Amino acid sequence: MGQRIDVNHLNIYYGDFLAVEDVNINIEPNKVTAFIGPSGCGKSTVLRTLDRMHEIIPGAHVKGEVLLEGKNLYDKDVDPVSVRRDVGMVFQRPNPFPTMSIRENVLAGVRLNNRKISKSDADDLVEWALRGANLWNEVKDRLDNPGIGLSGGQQQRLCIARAVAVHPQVLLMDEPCSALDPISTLAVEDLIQELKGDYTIVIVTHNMQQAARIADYTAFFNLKAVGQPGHLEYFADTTTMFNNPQNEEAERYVSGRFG
Amino acid sequence: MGQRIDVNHLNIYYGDFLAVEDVNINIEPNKVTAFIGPSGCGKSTVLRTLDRMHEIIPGAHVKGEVLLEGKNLYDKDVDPVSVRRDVGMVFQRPNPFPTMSIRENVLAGVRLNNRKISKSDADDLVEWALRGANLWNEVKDRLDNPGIGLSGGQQQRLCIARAVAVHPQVLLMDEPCSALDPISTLAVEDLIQELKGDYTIVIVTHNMQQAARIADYTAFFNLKAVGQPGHLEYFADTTTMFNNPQNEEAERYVSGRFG
Amino acid sequence: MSSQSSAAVMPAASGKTADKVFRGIAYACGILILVVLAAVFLFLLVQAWPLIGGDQGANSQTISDFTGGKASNFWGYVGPLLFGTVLVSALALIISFFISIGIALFISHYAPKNLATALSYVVDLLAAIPSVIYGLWGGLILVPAIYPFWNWVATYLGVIPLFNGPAANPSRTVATVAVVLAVMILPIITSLSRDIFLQAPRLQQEAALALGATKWEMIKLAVLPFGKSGVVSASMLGLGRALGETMAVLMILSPGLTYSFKLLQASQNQTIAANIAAQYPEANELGVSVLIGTGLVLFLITFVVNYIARRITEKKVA
Amino acid sequence: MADLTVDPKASLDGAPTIDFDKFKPTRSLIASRKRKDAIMTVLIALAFVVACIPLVSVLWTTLVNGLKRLNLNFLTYNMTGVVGGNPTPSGGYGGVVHAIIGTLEITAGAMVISIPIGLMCAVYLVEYAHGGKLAQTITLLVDVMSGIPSIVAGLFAFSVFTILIGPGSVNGFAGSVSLSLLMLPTVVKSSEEMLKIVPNDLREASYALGVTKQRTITKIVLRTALPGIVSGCILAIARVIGETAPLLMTAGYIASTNANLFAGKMTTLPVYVYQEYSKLNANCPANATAACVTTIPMERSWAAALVLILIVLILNGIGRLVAKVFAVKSER
Amino acid sequence: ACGDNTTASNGNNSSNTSTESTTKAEPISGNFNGAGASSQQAAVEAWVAGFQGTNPDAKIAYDPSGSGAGVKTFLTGATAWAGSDKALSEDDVKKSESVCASGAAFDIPVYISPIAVIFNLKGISDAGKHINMDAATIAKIFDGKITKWNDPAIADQNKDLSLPDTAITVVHRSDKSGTTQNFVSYFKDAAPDAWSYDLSENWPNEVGQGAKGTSGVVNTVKQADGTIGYADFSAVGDLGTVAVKVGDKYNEISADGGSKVIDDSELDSSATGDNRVVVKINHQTTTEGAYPIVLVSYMIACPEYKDTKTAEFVKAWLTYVTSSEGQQAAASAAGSAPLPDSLAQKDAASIEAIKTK
Ligand SMILES: Nc1ncnc2c1ncn2[C@@H]1O[C@H](COP(=O)(O)OP(=O)(O)OP(=O)(O)O)[C@@H](O)[C@H]1O
Ligand SMILES: Nc1ncnc2c1ncn2[C@@H]1O[C@H](COP(=O)(O)OP(=O)(O)OP(=O)(O)O)[C@@H](O)[C@H]1O
Ligand SMILES: [Mg+2]
Ligand SMILES: [Mg+2]
Ligand SMILES: O=P([O-])([O-])[O-]
Repeated sequence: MGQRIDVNHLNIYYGDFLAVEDVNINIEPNKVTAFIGPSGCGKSTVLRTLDRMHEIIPGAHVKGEVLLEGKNLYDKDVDPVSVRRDVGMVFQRPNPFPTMSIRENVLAGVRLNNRKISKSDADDLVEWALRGANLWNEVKDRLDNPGIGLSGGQQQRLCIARAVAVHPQVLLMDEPCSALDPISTLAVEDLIQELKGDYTIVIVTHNMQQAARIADYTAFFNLKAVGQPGHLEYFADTTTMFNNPQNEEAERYVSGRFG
Repeated sequence: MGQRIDVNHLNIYYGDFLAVEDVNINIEPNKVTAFIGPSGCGKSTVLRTLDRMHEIIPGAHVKGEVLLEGKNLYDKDVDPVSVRRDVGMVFQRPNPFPTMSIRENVLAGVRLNNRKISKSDADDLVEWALRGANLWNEVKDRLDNPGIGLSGGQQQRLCIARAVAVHPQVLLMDEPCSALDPISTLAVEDLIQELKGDYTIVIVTHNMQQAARIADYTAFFNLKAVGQPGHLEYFADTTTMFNNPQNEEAERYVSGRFG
Repeated sequence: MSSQSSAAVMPAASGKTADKVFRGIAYACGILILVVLAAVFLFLLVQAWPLIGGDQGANSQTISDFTGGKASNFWGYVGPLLFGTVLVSALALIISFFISIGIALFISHYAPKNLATALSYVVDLLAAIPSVIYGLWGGLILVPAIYPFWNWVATYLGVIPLFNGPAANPSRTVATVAVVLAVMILPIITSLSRDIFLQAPRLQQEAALALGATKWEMIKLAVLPFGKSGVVSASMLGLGRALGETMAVLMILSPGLTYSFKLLQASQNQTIAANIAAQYPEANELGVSVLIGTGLVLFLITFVVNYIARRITEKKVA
Repeated sequence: MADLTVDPKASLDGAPTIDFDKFKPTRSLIASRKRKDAIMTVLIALAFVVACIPLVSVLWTTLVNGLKRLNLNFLTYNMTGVVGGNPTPSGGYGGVVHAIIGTLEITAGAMVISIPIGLMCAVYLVEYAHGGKLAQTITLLVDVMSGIPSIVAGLFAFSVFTILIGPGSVNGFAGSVSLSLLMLPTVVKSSEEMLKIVPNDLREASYALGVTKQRTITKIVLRTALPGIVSGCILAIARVIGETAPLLMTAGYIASTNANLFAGKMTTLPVYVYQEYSKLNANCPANATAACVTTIPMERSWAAALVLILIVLILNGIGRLVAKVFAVKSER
Repeated sequence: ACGDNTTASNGNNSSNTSTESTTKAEPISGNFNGAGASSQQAAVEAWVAGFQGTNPDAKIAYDPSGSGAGVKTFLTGATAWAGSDKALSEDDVKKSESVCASGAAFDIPVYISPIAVIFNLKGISDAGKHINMDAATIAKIFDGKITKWNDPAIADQNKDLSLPDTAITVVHRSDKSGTTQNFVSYFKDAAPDAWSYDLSENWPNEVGQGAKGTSGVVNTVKQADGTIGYADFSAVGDLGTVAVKVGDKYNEISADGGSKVIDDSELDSSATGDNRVVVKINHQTTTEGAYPIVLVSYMIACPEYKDTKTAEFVKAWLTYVTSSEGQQAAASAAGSAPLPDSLAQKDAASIEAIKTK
């Protein structure tokens, strides 16, 4: 089931530039944690450190600890590839593999892990993942069509299916709904609600209503000025965050009348 | 000042594919009209027919009339280039010219059209347009820096400044805030409110709160099924649309609890 | 807000004529390519005409003079030449293809940024070395230097018919020429592939990594499929260069007119372009017609190869 | 209209139950994947090393052999009055000034012909033709053109000039024409690729400002693609500047300097390199002084090769500089 | 023009400026073109330099594009003269009638160069030793019939050498070449039983390796042990050369030896046409000291030109080239063999036929 993540004194750099400063946060297992905050404050950056995706950017590195069930991801002996197997990620813009069919897209991660999968096992897994991503009914008749033939919202859900198919313990989602219309957004939110029974979920969103609707905890990131490092300003359970925040900046931010 | 647009029996095609069917709409001068509707229903498509941007896509064409102050844009003798000079457009993704400085970006419409402009007139125009786009204070000290060095929200406002610098009568905006954080969104919304004194504004948005906040009239587009042409389902002033729509589909759509 | 600067807005020159003229020029340039190619084809055809429509007795006399009596009709002459041309270029392409892809990936995905920039420069440098210098270098430096290697290959891999020994010494063989041509076309394929790999969408690469793919798996999932068609056209450019290379082949290869695959032995094959260059200066008029006839065959082969390659890639894209 | 009341629970009903342990990677598989990754890394790095060997060897050979005779005298004299291995009155052994002039003029001529045509052809393909039948044909033929052997291009230009101007019209311009035939495909292809990657957003932004198509193309599209186009053209120049076979035929060989591109033979550096290589060595009569050098042709050949490489390097440098100056400022 | 080595006329520092010069009239001026055989290139360089000594305003360009190409160009009228390694064909003579103002073109020998049989053999060539061979042996080697250096056929003729058991690698020209034709015509005449191929400018068999141009052959021979090839005498460098059997002696290659063969040769009676001087090389000569493998290269000119200036030039030019002064200049610059007097006189008679008025 879901695993807990504890981030201790994490500083995140792009080359020499300190992008995010001294983050400390405890992410509870089997809960949804939302990251909110103004543009450029480092939400995506922090999210990407949780499965060591940050370091694939040339020059990018971190200082500090990220503990997954107590084990520091950034220990020397930890292989980033195996971390990413445990921690799945869904990106802001849908990115199915364009040369693969819908079915192959869902199986892409599994095929890496295990080359000899029986056809029936694979069929079951595809159905399970696509049902999980609320896409099964729409695509079950054309599983062999290319994945990029789907609409934007469908592609996004396909990517979610692809991520859950490898059964990670943690699911990271970076603004998964920003490219979607309201109907697809609803579908994805419902899915998140359902998935949290199995996974620990972290979601970045610009949309505070969304955070309020689906998150159990909310982390508010902020930055003092452009060019300054971002930091975690305030972390609370979602009800507190939106109704009675104990932090002035956070209050000003969540009370903005934004959509 | 702003001009009125009347769309009569407009059918819009991509090659043989009828994308939008029989649109009839009257867009009032000096008002903000919002287009809403699910993904793929043809909002962007309709918007682009209003300044003949639609036809630059190979094979794309229209049937029907678009009257700008009574003159059909699609008459044989109308030069699309001059139409686009009267009708400005701002795109979903900010697209400043990467080879130009901030200043040159603002002046692009003038310069690219080979119009002679004195240095002092140019300075005035740049300041006027940037003030109009609510960006002057942020960039006045670095007008010669490249335009793409700005943040997303600033870039979007720069594009608005570029569009208003050619003094169009109508300003079309396709989801201008979808890539922006709440703070930039606010700035752009304020700007729209202000601009409507001078222009007729049409805006496409996925965000119903936004439509409710800034639009005077709202048009709801819909489509019966994927692959079917989109159509204008319901057009009303914004208060009616969101509070008391006389159309069942529209009611279901706007009452969705979306951000 | 007032439009105080409306004075600045003067009616613009419509630019409609400029538009039309520009479009016309662009169109004309497109057509020009067709015309030029048609002209080249017609030229080849006209010049080769005596071969087709002329006195066949004189033709076979000329051809047997070219070949020392080994062939007396055109097809007997052009066949081995064509075989040699295709063999040498195909080998060059095979050698350089994998290395090029490797270097392109190294630059785009493995090397640190500074090193990658330096390497890009090195590749461009390689592209800039004129073929006559490759000819000099290949003929004078590489031929003696590579003999021990070919000898080793012939000794230990000689059972494979391709590498049947004894290796010729000096190694003025198809194998050596293929190596030189590979070096010559390598930068073309590399630099185009590199540009394409660099543009492989980040999103999909990240998607692959996020699924727990290793770097190589990521490349297989997200980079190579994306680059496929571009790499094919880069290879076609490289192949074109190899098919048409004259000087380097002329200066290195010991030619022969057989259908043999013995890469390590001398005097087995010859390419069309090098053959033209070797025979042209001393050829009489009929001889020139024969040579141009071989050029025409090469032209048609290039056409067919490209047509097929295009068909294949089109199908993949669709 | 799509159904708003999606019941997510319902969607999972009937979903198969999955035993995820089945899909877990085995220890050995993980190890083998790691090994494969490491092997590929090594192979890819090795590819680069392998490619470096010939490069270093070529450059080193040219440098070592070329430096011997590369001096001011060599760069400022031509080959008139050079007899055997004897030194000339100026103390040198002849030089390449005529070949440098020839190479620069003929290459410039080829550029003037092929770059505008190639660029406009690419503009047609990308901006106007939109992948129609004609465009497909042109693209195919451009590929075919890249396979024209250089010697056939030379024959073609030679014959065209013979037909148009008259027999024996061997001049620099005929050389330019044959080279432009070889340059054209590279120019078209690289420009086409570069124009293709100019984002459509920019074109639309420009049209939306009421800018005509021609101005959009010249001032936005070409301007944005300029660095790429420049480096493509440099690649094309590098492709032809070392051509020998077609120039032997069209521009010929002459020992003296001819600065007129349109009349008279013209020597170029590659032809010079080849001619000197063909001479192999020079004769020194029995009574010659010690200043008579029998190996002088090969030495001149290498030195001229070095000059050629230097010219290409300088061109490359200029190209990079242009590309840098006009580079699209990267984000932030 | 720019970069000219101006006072170069005395760059040829051998037999310096002579007096009894041929040009009595005013010096020739103008631009004149020739093209043709690459074998003459080095000699032409020396001739141009020498000619310009007395005619400083004559600008002469020679394009060593090859004999065939040279004749082709000449027949279009684009050049004043052509250089060629072989005599004109009858066809060419006929065609030339439309190019010359009157009459048909004629060819005269101007350049005689011995062809060396070069080899590279450890212990022999690097020790500066020669190998003796008769025509049949050389022919068999080049026909692939003799494949080892210690083959009895060779060893018998070289009792004083200890020949190694090295394989012979034959190196021949891969391009169409007058050198090849002259070389194999030696076999055909001197060892007809050992050489069955037709006479051609292309190498007829697939023995050994082919290389482009004289330089290609020499470089290839240099690159490996056990190689043997043939090349113009001037290109030999420090490679070993074969001493060829003439009569019952083995003669080493020398310029004089080449002259002697030509001196002992007749004109080719099959070459019909006015003023033509075509040599039929007597490969079976037994003249003392002769070296029978030689290349005779010609210059081709018209008896009358449409332009008298060109005619004047060609007349003066050929006169100089065939003069003993010109022949000497070529000998020192290109290592060629001077024209024997008998031949020079025949040349002079033909040159005299060029109409200049
Ligand atoms: N690849 C990069 N190289 C250098 N700096 C970067 C890079 N990516 C992001 N940054 C910087 O790091 C900081 C945090 O960026 P990040 O993308 O995490 O912000 P964010 O909170 O996700 O913003 P948004 O809401 O716009 O997505 C910003 O200052 C940004 O400029
Ligand atoms: N270039 C094109 N060629 C062919 N069909 C197109 C093209 N662009 C859009 N369409 C089709 O036209 C229809 C309307 O698309 P449009 O982009 O106008 O939708 P939209 O309402 O703007 O959607 P969104 O909210 O996702 O932007 C869709 O069916 C779409 O697939
Ligand atoms: Mg982000
Ligand atoms: Mg849209
Ligand atoms: O002078 P060649 O004909 O032997 O090149």
